[in-house]
Amino acid sequence: MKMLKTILKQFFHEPVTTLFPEEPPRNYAGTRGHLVFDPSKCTSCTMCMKRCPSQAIIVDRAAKTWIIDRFRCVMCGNCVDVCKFDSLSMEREYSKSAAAAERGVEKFDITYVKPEKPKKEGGE
Amino acid sequence: MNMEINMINVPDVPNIGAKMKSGGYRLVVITCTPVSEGYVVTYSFDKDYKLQHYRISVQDGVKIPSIGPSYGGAFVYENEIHDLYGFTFEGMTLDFKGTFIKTSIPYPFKKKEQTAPTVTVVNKEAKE
Amino acid sequence: MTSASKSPWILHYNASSCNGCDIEILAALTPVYDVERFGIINTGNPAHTDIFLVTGGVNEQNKVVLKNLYDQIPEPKVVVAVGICASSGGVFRDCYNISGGVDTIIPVDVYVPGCSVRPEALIEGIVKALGILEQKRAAMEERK
Amino acid sequence: MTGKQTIIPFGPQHPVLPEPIHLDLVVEDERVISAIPSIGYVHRGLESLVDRREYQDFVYLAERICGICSFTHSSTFCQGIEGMMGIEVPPRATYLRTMWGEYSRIHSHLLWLGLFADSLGFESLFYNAWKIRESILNELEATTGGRVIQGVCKVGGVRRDVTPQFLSEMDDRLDGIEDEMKELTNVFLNDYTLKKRLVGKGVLSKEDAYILGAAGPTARGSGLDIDIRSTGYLAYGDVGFKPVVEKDGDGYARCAVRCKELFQSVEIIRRVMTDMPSGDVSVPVKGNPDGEYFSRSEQPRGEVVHYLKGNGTKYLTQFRVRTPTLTNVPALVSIIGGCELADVPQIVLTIDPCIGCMER
Repeated sequence: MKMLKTILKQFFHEPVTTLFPEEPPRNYAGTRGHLVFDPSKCTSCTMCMKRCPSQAIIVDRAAKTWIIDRFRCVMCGNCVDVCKFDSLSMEREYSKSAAAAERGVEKFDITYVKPEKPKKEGGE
Repeated sequence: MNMEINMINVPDVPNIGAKMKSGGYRLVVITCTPVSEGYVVTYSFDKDYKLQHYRISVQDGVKIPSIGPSYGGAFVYENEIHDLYGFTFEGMTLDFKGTFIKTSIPYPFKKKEQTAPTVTVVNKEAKE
Repeated sequence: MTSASKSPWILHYNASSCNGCDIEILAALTPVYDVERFGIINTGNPAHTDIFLVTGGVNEQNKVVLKNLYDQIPEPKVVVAVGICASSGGVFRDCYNISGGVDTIIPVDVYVPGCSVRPEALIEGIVKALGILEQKRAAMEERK
Repeated sequence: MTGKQTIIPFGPQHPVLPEPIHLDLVVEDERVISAIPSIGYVHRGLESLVDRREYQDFVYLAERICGICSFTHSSTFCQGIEGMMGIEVPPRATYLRTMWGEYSRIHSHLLWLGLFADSLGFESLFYNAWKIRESILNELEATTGGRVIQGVCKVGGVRRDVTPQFLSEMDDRLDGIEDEMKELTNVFLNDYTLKKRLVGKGVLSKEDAYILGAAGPTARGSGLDIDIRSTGYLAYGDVGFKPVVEKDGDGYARCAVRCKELFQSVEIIRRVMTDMPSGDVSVPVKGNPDGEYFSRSEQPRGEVVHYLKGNGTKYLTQFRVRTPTLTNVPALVSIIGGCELADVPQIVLTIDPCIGCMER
């Protein structure tokens, strides 16, 4: 009797397996997938660089660049918490894999322009 | 959380082990901590979820008697402290002779001359 | 397409990872992700292996084991570094016992980021590895 | 008996173990006389990083001690810092931590049940256990944002809140999960083959468990009533908690403890959800930790102790973790002696070794 139930369930139940490559990957609104950087808001205060547990972020204040190594980032979201300027956010999609030749760091040029009245930013 | 720590002398360690065992205590952990002068080794016992700590103060090269005769499970902590801090325990129930945890540098937690850096150093090679 | 890339066999080795990536590799084998529908089989024997999955940033005691396993895998072979520890050492990069990434010991073909790696990302990485496996096989045929 | 002894290496790469551990088995005919463990294949030296990362950021490293018990490690670490600094965590945060802690316990126990079934060659049961585990992981991901490494604890509380709507829907999903788990554990506890492989195998007596310092389900399977949750840390004091204890001390008893704890955890989650207080989920943290602290909590595998020592700077001076698997190793060595060679793999598994935890 129990077996019949199990067998019948198979016919009316959706398959458990996700058809991943055809279907989009599953995630939720709160999933920490990868880090997104908004170059127009970054004041290069370097807080994200200092507080990153795996030191995946490098902010160069002189060259005005913001660099992330996706192969070091642990997606903890600590940088998002410490960023006071809303320049960082977490997106749902995971970072893509890379072949040996494609592996590298992602580099952004900071386009933030200081407002008219210059004031001191955080950091040293 | 009981943080009261009883200081004892190094030769008393096996006696304390025997006393604790007869008192129905359970060995929770043995911790080694570097302090300003040498190291301290803390033995923590538990009875009815109350911790009882005994602490010995040791210098480099001191041989510490094992509490293995009372607590058979102590050998994992003692071997670990041997491999990470370089202390020798006498009379361990199972002596790995320094092969319990193999590390790339010998005794990695042994006190270094200078204090740890206080600023996070970012790897230079990634900067290019 | 050859039989090896239609049904690649994988070997998984934990080179001092925290377990997170290992259980995700296993999760990819179980019903919800089920990589066996692509013919991917987890084997325990390096001599049967086409794709070598390594997790964790290799430590002192593992270096030899990893090198041994790599040497035992027949050509053509593809090494996939699973997770950020295997890719670069990750959070443990500064630890005294970590050499910092699988590529410091053996050549790596595909890097899969993630901490811990998501099963979908892993599947995608394996698919990428299949393309490389196919290229390597073609290169081997030519050399003959 | 021929009296001739042979040493058989077991591991580090072994089909039943997802993680490397090595045992030298001294064998006489088919009987194992003794076993000498050697570990260190997963030793990373994470504790040495504590003086290079700020204590608030170290939470993310602490949870990467192990990918299975990640949540408990982060909450124990936070608990230690909070205890040292005298931070009062908001009640909602402690309830949420309890909830996630129990979710991770269910996920860990299901993982173990699956691996254990796999070690016996019972593949369909393995798949079934992991199928149920995926729904637990989905709950965890929906609430915390991470599947196995949740990254949701922080010093002073938790980083995310759950909506009341989500909690009410969770109740229905828990019913479904509980039904599936009932079917699953029924097989584990009553199946003839599994009983044959478990009953009377790897017996750890109560005295041995106590002297060898066993913890968690290994100790509770031997009749020792040790469960740190009884101390009532987090919200366990409010939900009313009684440890699951079995007397026999064999593999079956340890398996039964874990099966029963699955339902106990579901019960705790339900209680936590209904009693969830409202309010903030975190308090701002100012200042630096000074002093020392032993922080204890109950992991899926047993009692974990984090020893923390601060000196009033942003960097702790000493961090040491004693994980349950480390104290279960002497117990493992003792129960392997005298068993048959064919039983070694599943006896090793019955203590639920988590090597990543053990070696940090």
